[in-house]
Amino acid sequence: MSNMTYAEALIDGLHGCMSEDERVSLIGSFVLGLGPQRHLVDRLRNNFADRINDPPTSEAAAAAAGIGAAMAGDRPFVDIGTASFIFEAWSQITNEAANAYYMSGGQIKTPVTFHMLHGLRGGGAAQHSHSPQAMLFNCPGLEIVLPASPSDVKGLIRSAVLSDNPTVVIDHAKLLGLEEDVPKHDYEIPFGKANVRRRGGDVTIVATSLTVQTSLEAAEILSQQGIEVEVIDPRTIVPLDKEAIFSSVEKTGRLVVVDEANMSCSIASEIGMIVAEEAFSFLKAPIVRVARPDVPVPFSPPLEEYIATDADKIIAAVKKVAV
Amino acid sequence: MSNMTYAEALIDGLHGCMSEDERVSLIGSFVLGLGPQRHLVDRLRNNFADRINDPPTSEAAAAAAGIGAAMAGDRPFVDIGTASFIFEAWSQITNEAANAYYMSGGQIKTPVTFHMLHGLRGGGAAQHSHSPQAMLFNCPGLEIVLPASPSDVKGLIRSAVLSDNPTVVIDHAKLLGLEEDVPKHDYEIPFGKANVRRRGGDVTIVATSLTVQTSLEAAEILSQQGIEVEVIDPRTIVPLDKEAIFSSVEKTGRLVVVDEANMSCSIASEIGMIVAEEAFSFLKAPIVRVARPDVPVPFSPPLEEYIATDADKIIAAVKKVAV
Amino acid sequence: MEYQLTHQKSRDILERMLKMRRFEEAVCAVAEDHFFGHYHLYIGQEATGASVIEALDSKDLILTTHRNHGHIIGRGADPGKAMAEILGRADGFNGGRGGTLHLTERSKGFLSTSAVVGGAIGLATGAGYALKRAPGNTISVAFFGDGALEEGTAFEALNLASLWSLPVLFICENNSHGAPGAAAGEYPSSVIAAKELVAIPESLDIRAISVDGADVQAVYAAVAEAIAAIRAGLGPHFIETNTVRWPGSRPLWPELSTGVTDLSAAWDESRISGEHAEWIRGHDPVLRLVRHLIDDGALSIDEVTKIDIDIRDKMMVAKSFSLASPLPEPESALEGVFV
Amino acid sequence: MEYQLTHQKSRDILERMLKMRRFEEAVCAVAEDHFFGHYHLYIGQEATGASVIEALDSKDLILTTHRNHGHIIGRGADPGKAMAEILGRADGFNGGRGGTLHLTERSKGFLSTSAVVGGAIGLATGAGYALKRAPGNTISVAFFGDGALEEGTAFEALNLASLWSLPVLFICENNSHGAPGAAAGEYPSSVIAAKELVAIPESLDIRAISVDGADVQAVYAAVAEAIAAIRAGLGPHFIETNTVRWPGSRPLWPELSTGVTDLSAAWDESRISGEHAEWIRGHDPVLRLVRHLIDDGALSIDEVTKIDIDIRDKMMVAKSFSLASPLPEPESALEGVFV
Ligand SMILES: Cc1ncc(C[n+]2csc(CCOP(=O)(O)OP(=O)(O)O)c2C)c(N)n1
Ligand SMILES: Cc1ncc(C[n+]2csc(CCOP(=O)(O)OP(=O)(O)O)c2C)c(N)n1
Ligand SMILES: [Mg+2]
Ligand SMILES: [Mg+2]
Repeated sequence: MSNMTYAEALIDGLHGCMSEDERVSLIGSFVLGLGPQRHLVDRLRNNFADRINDPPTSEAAAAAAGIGAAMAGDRPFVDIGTASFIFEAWSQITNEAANAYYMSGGQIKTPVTFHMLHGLRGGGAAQHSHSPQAMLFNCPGLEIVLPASPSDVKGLIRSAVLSDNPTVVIDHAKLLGLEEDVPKHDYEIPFGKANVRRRGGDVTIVATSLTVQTSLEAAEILSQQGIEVEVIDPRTIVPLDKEAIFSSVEKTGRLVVVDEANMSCSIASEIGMIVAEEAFSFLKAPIVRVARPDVPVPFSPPLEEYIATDADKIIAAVKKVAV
Repeated sequence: MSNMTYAEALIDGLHGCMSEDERVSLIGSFVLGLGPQRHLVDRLRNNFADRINDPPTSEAAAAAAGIGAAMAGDRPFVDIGTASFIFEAWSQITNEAANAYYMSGGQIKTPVTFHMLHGLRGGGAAQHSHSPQAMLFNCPGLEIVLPASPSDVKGLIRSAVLSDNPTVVIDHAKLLGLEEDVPKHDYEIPFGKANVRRRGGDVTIVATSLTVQTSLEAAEILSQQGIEVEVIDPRTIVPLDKEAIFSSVEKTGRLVVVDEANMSCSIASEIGMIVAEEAFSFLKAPIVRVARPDVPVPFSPPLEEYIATDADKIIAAVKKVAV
Repeated sequence: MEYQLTHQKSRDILERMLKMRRFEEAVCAVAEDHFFGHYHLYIGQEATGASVIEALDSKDLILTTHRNHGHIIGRGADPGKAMAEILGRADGFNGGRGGTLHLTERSKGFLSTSAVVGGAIGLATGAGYALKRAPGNTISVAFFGDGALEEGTAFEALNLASLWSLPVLFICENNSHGAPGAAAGEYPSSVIAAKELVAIPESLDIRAISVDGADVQAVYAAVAEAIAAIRAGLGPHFIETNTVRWPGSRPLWPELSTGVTDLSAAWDESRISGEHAEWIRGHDPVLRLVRHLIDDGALSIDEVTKIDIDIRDKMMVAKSFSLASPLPEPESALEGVFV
Repeated sequence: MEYQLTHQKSRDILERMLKMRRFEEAVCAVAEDHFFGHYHLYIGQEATGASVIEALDSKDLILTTHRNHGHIIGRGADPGKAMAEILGRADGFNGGRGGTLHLTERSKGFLSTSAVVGGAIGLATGAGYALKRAPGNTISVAFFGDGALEEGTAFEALNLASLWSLPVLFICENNSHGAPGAAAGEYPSSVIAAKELVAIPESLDIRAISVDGADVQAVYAAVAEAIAAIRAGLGPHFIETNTVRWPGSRPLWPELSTGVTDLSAAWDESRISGEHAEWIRGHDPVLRLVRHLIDDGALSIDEVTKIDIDIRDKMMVAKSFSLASPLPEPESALEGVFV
């Protein structure tokens, strides 16, 4: 074990993949954005200079290049940068990457990984703050990974690169500085296996990405007030560990779904709906979502904070359903 | 009143808008696709030749042109063609059109209408069969219109063109031939006002677009079997007439949500979730969705039929929750 | 000339072209009763596809578009499985999941058949990215229409291929010449402000050349030279091949408007008649090549006839195979989304 | 020369440029304590923005990018409201909702400030589409960086503007000269395979010209001529203006690395020193114009000093105004999504 930041763990995971397999390369290298951690990428740059290729500001071509390279036997890692810009490559991802395997009758594998930083970053305003995971969830054929801790990102990023499917890894800019003990060796974390981050019998929270941290904060406060919350992080949205969610709701009878993204047609909506459909009989109270209201992201800090998913909102939601 | 097809009513609605306001123009004129009704567009071509401009196969530029023109005071109607190709213009729609009004603090209006044909068309396969409405619903700032009948499309298309907001009108290729009596004069249908297509006290169905028709078929059969279904067509998804849904569920206690699109993060998920959150106490049974399983659309007819939302599946879903 | 076609190569090209033509004719025949969906025939463009394929190595990778039938068949893929795929049958290349728009035969080097206009250009660039670092000096080829250059991703990908000097051959099949355009209620033919399409790749420092796409020698020479340059590490090349649009492309749901090709029209002008006589006489690349090979002494009329009969027989077999193939099991629709 | 700047026009341009420069300096000062987010200064590019704006009519429409401060201020928008917007205050142009990336002042003709690289090009094309059919012979202008040409939508929109002969002026501010590139951990400067950027619009039959972007006369003449042609119905024009990148652009979170501009360096070389002396001496467009106007007898040192003091006073007022402006009410975040 060694203590490292999320950013370090991410790079560590990538470093392992690149050391082992020459066919892993980076198309786009601003994996950690432009913030203070960005120099950690130099570890990759220094060791694998010929496998780090910065494309022009052409997200569609970069994505297409990754997809085509994967079809031809490579294992590219395509960094999109700020998640809002994946929209420039939307056709490549939804219409090419997601369909290739199925549409070809299983002939063509597309082991490409797309990576981006999502969410409210503080002053990003409407065009730099998107969380595209829900839209991607509506597009069958993509594995969707939302890490929430240093040890998870290290293992999940490795599983993503090793996966023979097109995989989208979405990190949150605000997680990059988070520290934790992380195993030194390389390891994979299987997709579709939720992480129960906290045990509790009163209310189930399902949260992803940064909101896992926010939910844990809220759970701590609630615990002091006598409400024991179970916090479940599915880690991957596709595939989704429904069983982990159902068995928690069976115990608690109460579900709060927490999301960073816009409310409507969000991951929170989907997870809530799955429970309303498949585990209805366990429910003792309405399902409550905590997600961003349906407004573009405003620039000004008090406005941005007002719409953000924070611990207070989660606490209020839990209290609404707790006995 | 005069009997006309959906395609005729759509053109009739557009014709009215173009007659009245010179600032209404078409960017892209394959409004009815390439099927047998396509010649009906000639009525517009003949009367407003100078306001019909076919762009190159450049969906992004066509969308951007519509948005920029709207910002400058025009009222363009941008036809995207097959809905799958809106993904080429995704950034323009989600990052420019949807944000402009809010982001500018209300200075810039964007009265553009985007139009496309969605859904399973028969042999369209994975790249020509998308239903992007759910992804759009996850993007705040767009009005989303899903007409389901000739008289509705005529009035809704007019409201869309007259709206000062960016509006997406999504027609289903298979609705174009549907016939009905339609008022001769021009009229608007207000957004956010559901259409209760059939009254019934046993189970509530909420459906959109083509699946409204499918649901009505299913309701007919169910009625013969003694189950009375209420069929609600919200007509616009943004804004959404929640009240109409809640008051029906209050009566029936049972909800089936029907959708053409992929299940996960679909409109069906959202509507179901809203009920699970805000009208939970009315529910006497699990909420059930009928939507496309999460697979790319296969070409072969038996495969396409197998995943389609059809009356049998709706009937089975209703029976699952009916007493 | 450095890349002069030998008689043998010309005959190979003719065989590829005839297979394409007879295949499309068979598709039209079968489609009357059995087909669903919208399909795009390759008739009129055979000289391009066949000559490009002749110049490629078997290990080179191909990425193509909605108008793919000719490329698949010309590359030697099984016409029975191709037709089965077009009919959505279980024995089709894609198990019926792709259909006409997405015919894919991996073992013949096809990586993707995207119906997204411009799609092949970006994907082929990606394949070139992988190939550049792999042993084998292999290249990737993108086939696409003139309309594909209207998509911004085409431009982006050309730029990327040029910047990174990737081993990609871009084949732009310009079939807009003689196209009726939007007036007929059809997709407009290419609408691009460039006076010459090749000005676009040239602006990105890609060597580009425009040739008569119905002239096998012209296409072959240009392609062979470009391939040699690409394999020598000189980066991507772009070739525009111009054909006069087959009149059968005009109707939106293509019928065989020029009829089943009568090869004897190549040596007996009197057999040409009807509404489309001008296209048949002046622009049918199959007849043009047959005429040329006979004039050149490379083939006799009897030999041509024999080759043709053989190919037509094969297409009959393909037809029977495809029609005998079952439709896929409905429930199988749910399988195979992920590896 | 047909579009020779009069002294009056040169002085106007200088005022616009000085406003831009002093505004950015004020932004830097204020940002130390109050700013949140990532911003992009216009320093070093003032000659371009000011000369373009000088040549425009007040009714022409402008669409710009992340590097917009100079355009907004140069066009005469209230610097107090601009600074308030950058600080996210209620009295900002956008009520604090846009911030530095999206400054918009509709009454000065700004339709959109998109931070999506390439975004302005498509939107300006659309504005041109509307203007073409409207009375008034008005044009639209897109300001964008060299990097914007890497986006496919830029290409698509140029094609559309050319095909439809729209009244659009494309101003590409190429600030990549002297750019340190990705090595410094920054966005790479433009990476485009074209040997000359103007080859791209030219390939689409758009008249394109490349000028020294720090030379007000060169920019003004090129723009004025292009505008006259556009108003005469000759369709879109493209102008590349080249500047040597301001060293302060290098750090990702821009500081005033060249310091507060000392105008006396224009007439007294001895005042130039420090790490960035070369840029200040050779490439600062503000100093260059001051020097030229003084040499030319258009302005005296006293006059320059007076203009500058006046502008600096205005910026002090702007600063106070913006800092006095309240932050918006949190709950107001939910309002104004739709008209
Ligand atoms: C992104 C996208 N937009 C629109 C279409 C609809 N479409 C199908 S074929 C076609 C014309 C393509 O022209 P070209 O590339 O020249 O190919 P051709 O059919 O002439 O061989 C269009 C616009 C599409 N398939 N993909
Ligand atoms: C679509 C998109 N991709 C990436 C970015 C991130 N980004 C912000 S500024 C920039 C560089 C832009 O270069 P250029 O257009 O030349 O403008 P400059 O900053 O040099 O003035 C990039 C890549 C973005 N804003 N939008
Ligand atoms: Mg074509
Ligand atoms: Mg630049």
